[in-house]
Amino acid sequence: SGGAKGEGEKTIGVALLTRGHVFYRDLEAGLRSEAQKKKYDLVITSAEFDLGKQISQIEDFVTRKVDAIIVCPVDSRGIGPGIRKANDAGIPVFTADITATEGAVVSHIASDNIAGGRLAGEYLAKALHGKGKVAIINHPAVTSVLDRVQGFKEALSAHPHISIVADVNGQGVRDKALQAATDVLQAHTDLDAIFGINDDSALGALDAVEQFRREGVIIVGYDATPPAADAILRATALKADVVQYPTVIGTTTIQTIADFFSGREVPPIVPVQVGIIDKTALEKTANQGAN
Amino acid sequence: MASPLLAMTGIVKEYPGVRALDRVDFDLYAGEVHCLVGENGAGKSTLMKILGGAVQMDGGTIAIDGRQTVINSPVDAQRLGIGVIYQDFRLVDELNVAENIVLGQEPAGYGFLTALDRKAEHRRAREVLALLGESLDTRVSAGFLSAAKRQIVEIAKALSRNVRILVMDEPSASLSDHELNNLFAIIRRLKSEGVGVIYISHRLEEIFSIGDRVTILRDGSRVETGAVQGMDRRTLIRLMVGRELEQEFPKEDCTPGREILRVENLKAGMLKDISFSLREGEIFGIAGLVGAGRSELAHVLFGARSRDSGSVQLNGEDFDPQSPGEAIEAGCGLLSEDRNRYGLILQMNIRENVTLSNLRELVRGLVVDRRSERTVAERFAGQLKIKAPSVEVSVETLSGGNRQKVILARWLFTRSKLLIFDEPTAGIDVGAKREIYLLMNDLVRRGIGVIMISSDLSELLGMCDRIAVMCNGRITGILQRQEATQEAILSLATQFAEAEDYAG
Amino acid sequence: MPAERPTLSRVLSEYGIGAAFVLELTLFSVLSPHFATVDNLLNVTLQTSITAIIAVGMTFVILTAGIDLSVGSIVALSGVLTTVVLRADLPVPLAYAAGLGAGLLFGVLSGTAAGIFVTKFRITPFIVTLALMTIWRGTAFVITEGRPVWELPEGFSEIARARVSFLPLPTLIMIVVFALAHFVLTRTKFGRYVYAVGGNSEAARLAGIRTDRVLIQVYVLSGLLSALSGILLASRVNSGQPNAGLMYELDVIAAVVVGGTSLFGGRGTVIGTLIGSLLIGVLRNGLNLMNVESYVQQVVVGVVILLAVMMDRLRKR
Amino acid sequence: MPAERPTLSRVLSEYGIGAAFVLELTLFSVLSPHFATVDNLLNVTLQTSITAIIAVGMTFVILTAGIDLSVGSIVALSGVLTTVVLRADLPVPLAYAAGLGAGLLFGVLSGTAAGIFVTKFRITPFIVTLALMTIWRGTAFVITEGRPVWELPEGFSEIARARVSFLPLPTLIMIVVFALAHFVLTRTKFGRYVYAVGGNSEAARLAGIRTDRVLIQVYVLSGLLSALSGILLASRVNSGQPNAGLMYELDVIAAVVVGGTSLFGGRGTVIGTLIGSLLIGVLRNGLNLMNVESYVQQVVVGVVILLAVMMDRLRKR
Ligand SMILES: Nc1ncnc2c1ncn2[C@@H]1O[C@H](COP(=O)(O)OP(=O)(O)OP(=O)(O)O)[C@@H](O)[C@H]1O
Ligand SMILES: Nc1ncnc2c1ncn2[C@@H]1O[C@H](COP(=O)(O)OP(=O)(O)OP(=O)(O)O)[C@@H](O)[C@H]1O
Ligand SMILES: [Mg+2]
Ligand SMILES: [Mg+2]
Repeated sequence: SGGAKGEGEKTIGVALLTRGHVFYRDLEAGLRSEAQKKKYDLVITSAEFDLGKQISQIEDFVTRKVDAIIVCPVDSRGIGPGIRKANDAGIPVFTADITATEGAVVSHIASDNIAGGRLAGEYLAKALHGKGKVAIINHPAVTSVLDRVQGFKEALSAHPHISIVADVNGQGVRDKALQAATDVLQAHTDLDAIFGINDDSALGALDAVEQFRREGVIIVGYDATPPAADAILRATALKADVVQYPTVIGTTTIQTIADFFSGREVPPIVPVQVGIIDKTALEKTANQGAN
Repeated sequence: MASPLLAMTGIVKEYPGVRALDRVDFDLYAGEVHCLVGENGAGKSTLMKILGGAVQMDGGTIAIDGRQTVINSPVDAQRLGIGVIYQDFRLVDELNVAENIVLGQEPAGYGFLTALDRKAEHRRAREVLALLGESLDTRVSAGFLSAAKRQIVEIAKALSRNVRILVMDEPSASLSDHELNNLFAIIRRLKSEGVGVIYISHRLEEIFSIGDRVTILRDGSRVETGAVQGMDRRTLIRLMVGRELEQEFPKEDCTPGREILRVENLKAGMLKDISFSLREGEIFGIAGLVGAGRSELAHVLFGARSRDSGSVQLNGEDFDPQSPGEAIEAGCGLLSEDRNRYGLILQMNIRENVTLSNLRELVRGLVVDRRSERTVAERFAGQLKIKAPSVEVSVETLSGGNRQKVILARWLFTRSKLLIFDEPTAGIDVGAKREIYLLMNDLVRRGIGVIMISSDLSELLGMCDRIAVMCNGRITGILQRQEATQEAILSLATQFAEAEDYAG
Repeated sequence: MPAERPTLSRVLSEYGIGAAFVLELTLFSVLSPHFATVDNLLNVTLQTSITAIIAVGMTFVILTAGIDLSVGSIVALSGVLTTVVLRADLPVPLAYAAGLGAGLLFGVLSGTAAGIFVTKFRITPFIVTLALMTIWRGTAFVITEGRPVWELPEGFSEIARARVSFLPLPTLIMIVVFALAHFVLTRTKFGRYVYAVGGNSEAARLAGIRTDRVLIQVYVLSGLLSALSGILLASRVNSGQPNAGLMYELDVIAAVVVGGTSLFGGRGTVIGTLIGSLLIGVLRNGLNLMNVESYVQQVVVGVVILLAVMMDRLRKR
Repeated sequence: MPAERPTLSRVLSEYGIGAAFVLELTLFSVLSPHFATVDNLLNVTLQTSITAIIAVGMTFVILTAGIDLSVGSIVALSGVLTTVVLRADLPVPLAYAAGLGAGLLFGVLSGTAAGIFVTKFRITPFIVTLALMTIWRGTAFVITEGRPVWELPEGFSEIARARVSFLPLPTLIMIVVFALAHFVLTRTKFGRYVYAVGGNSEAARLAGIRTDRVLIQVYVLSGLLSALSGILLASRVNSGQPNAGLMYELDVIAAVVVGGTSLFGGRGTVIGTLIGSLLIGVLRNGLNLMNVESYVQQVVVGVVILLAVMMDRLRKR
């Protein structure tokens, strides 16, 4: 990099929320593969949940005079000043996964976290036949997670016989989630279900459930990463996962930018489907893949 | 007679397992030098720490000018015009000499944001040092100074304050005669200005040359207070140790054996052309003024500092240790002059400090044999009369002299063939000094070579077979026991001083 | 702590890390065309200002042989408090006075608490400030329920965006804070006492210094400057973020120590800290500009810090 | 470091924090019916074992007046290396030998590197291990591209799940590690040297101790134990997680310091560390059992740590 740019070659700055979670690895992979096709240069940085750092990274992009910026904001409002800086410099900004509420954004490409949480809640309610005790392995320091939990709780509120008996912080990583889930299982011998706010949380909970050999507890995860899908297929306690399609978010984002570069009009919001998958759904897609 | 400047009555201080002071009375008049003597651990420093506000007493009263006062902190003591030179140096290594000297006396006003006048500080520091006949560079950090220089800064620090009561707790322990004379001149001047001076020393001749009255402490109790004039050395010693002490320097003649150390044209740092040799069973003294390079020589021989050129042979083999560990393995030991900085591990207890350099000998299988370790420590503690409740107490709680004995014990336990003692008797009481000399006799008898660096000339003259004199990094002469006199040593010790000063 | 007029060459030789810093600047100038522009350099100072200001307080604390792990949480909670108060229905000038006041006052109170625990209860600073770190972080989350505080009065975000002539205001504040701190440390009684207490607290006490007071003061200073940074950060992101300042303690201590201040107290300078902060700030900026992958960046940052400090040590042999 | 037979009452009075720990146990037993069950208490020791094992190495390092910030990253990278090797197509016993060997060897190498930088280049341990912390973390992410390493051989997860009679294997390993460490510190030459170097390193050197060697050894020990923990953790979560062990350094140092070891070296015990680790582990467990909200938990943890240490200090007056 740094050399003279050829005709048509574009550089895009990417400010990720984190690179420590598989979801963002997939999103990044989507970005990369599509950018490679389009021959764009990607400059990928990660703020690791530090908003100040993320703004600095955007400032560095502005200094570098990149052709476009993709942000997965640490915080929807807080990223405003960074986006405005890019606006001032005339660099188009796109957000992926998490919206920005301030500053001018060309297009937002994401799945809806509240809706995803709702899906998880509805799935559990059905599986529990409207009755039972539920725990959340939470990581309430991140906006997208707060949204998931909000959607989850909304869905459950329609079922008066389901109660949320524990809400513990697993920090979104598998080892800490395992510890938190262990404590929950200790305290609630009659627990029926666990919602993990991402797959590391859900898999940590699964580790705990398996180590306790606790029959009958079901787990719903979020993100449908390969290890989680594998666990679902193996008929473990992890029964279902909310799927976002982070890779698709990634590729769609680059396609949207390509459209924008070529002068086409792009919509302000580009939705990427969310869904929930369980063993049956997974087996079906696997068969389709085989066909 | 007017009421005393200071009257301490019935002072009591307890430490776990020790009654450091037991109803001690002590007074001081303006314009007098009141000496305080006693064996190691008798309670001298503790009494002075109470006066300086460094520790709190458990009972008793203190009156100044006849008025009862309370001293709860060093700040209180300063306000009352009390200045203390503590036995264990209390310098801030990271501050320079001037900053250390004026520490705590920065100008008042505008609260803590008061701007400092650094030029004035250096000027003030140089003035005070000049009184002591010293021309130390005031910009050097205190951490770089040798023990003696630190002592001088410590004295300057106390002198720079306008005090009415000046306490000196063993100010002379690492000073040579030259500095001592300057110190005495100052004390006399202060006396004439009406300052009361409390002077603690284990070098009893100092008591007779500077003291007006003397108080003797033994085991935390006052034994006697009286005029120095009416007292002779023998009585003083008897009152201190509780019995007669025959022959202060019990030198035994011992026929030197093979040569064990040969130093040829050694150069290192400030050291130039050092050549000498040492034979089994010999006590080789090194004399010199402060900063002559004696300690540096010791460190170079011991592998704690690297050398530039020259050769050293130990037992006929080339000896160029790259670390103290190697030197110790080859049978060489060094007792360093600054016990607190370079000797003791203060957090450890007596037992652990004594055995530290020779643990190997106590290891059975994988473990350190605690029982024999304890036996060893107790044996030395007894032999050296270390005053402590047990060998399991932390050395932090020991008096200055007793700490010195611990470090001495460590080297006695290493079974070295060559022992270098740098100021071995600093802060050690007369009784214990004699024990140490007896031990040295014992060592030589076993064929060990001893190098003794000391600023106490009488000790060198009393104990050494030969005495090398150093000045500005060179050996200016080596005297046989018979030809060694105070005058001869002094003239060699100052031989190059002036010439080099001009040259530099 | 000699501090006669610091010329560039004096600074380089005395604050050893300076040479490494100059080398770094040179390298990035060669490697990236975007680096050595006025804009980018101002940009770096702006980015660095937040942690650099905290690093000043940390330098004082570390000089006394203490440590302050609570800085990052103070950043968060002071930002939250300021923004919460700003949202209250107060007339504009009063809202600002109350908001900024609340943030800074909190910093002072936290520092006072730390100082009192350290001096009066003799609890080691590491534990005291670690406890405060988790307490304030938790409080920030409890107050905000985990969501950022936003919809602030129009002008608030202007604080961090304002420029005084060409200098960003945070940069200017950073410069002023460093200049003052340098003066205080090298020229005033308080500064002298900070070194004395850190170098040998028993010696300082015996010299008549009220060491407890000095210690409390340094923690208050650290709290206050962290709160100031917290407010600047809140203005920069135009919101009160309960998770702001995460892990700042490590970044800040790293800057201070890279700058030559000893964790055992008594040795160090704020000029060193400034260079340490900038060295790390420039490194991040330069690597971003050069398009270094973020995982690889971590590796490179670690290696460079090690090399820089090593260069310093080898030169001082 | 007296270490005659430690009876319960001796432990309580000597390791001051012990009283606070007993109080904590009592309180939780009263407050939560789920707490004082054999199952839960074993659970706590299992959970604590990972950080407690690291804390043993950290105790050695801190006793020499050093610090090791790289432990959390070593946990991650050793777990990653072990699992990566396990996935390679090797016959089973060889795969295990190679996998575990790779993880542990990495810990030893990291510790050696730290020790060499600290002793030969005289770089302060804080900087050395901070640099290694970011370097190893970055490396773990580069190797895995940020994804967990999974699909491991069947038996791997059994390591952490195995029980020896009723004791979970990690708990047993923790007990063995503590017992050995206690023995080494109080009974062997090496232990004595660790205290000496931490108490006064120059005096220790002049007493003939090869201080550099001692320092390198403690960092190696810390690296090795961190790697051991990393492997146990990987087995527990049946995968190599590049983000494992985040922030462990603070948790571990907190446990060591709460347990009475001085950050300035020369003072401390592994029994104190064990109590410190358990005190914090039990606290987290108890609060989870009592369903305390996670934000509030943080506040409570901070307050309790402060109170516990304060209790210790007040009692020692
Ligand atoms: N902090 C302490 N804890 C326990 N015991 C102490 C403490 N400080 C002093 N002691 C004890 O008090 C006694 C008196 O000590 P002090 O230092 O006053 O002796 P000293 O007369 O000055 O001896 P020296 O001539 O060796 O300096 C000694 O037995 C010493 O061990
Ligand atoms: N390379 C050097 N060049 C110049 N001066 C040096 C050098 N190395 C050491 N010095 C200084 O020379 C002096 C020699 O000190 P040393 O401790 O060896 O003297 P000493 O005869 O033992 O006197 P003291 O009674 O002060 O211990 C010290 O002040 C030391 O700082
Ligand atoms: Mg004394
Ligand atoms: Mg000397």
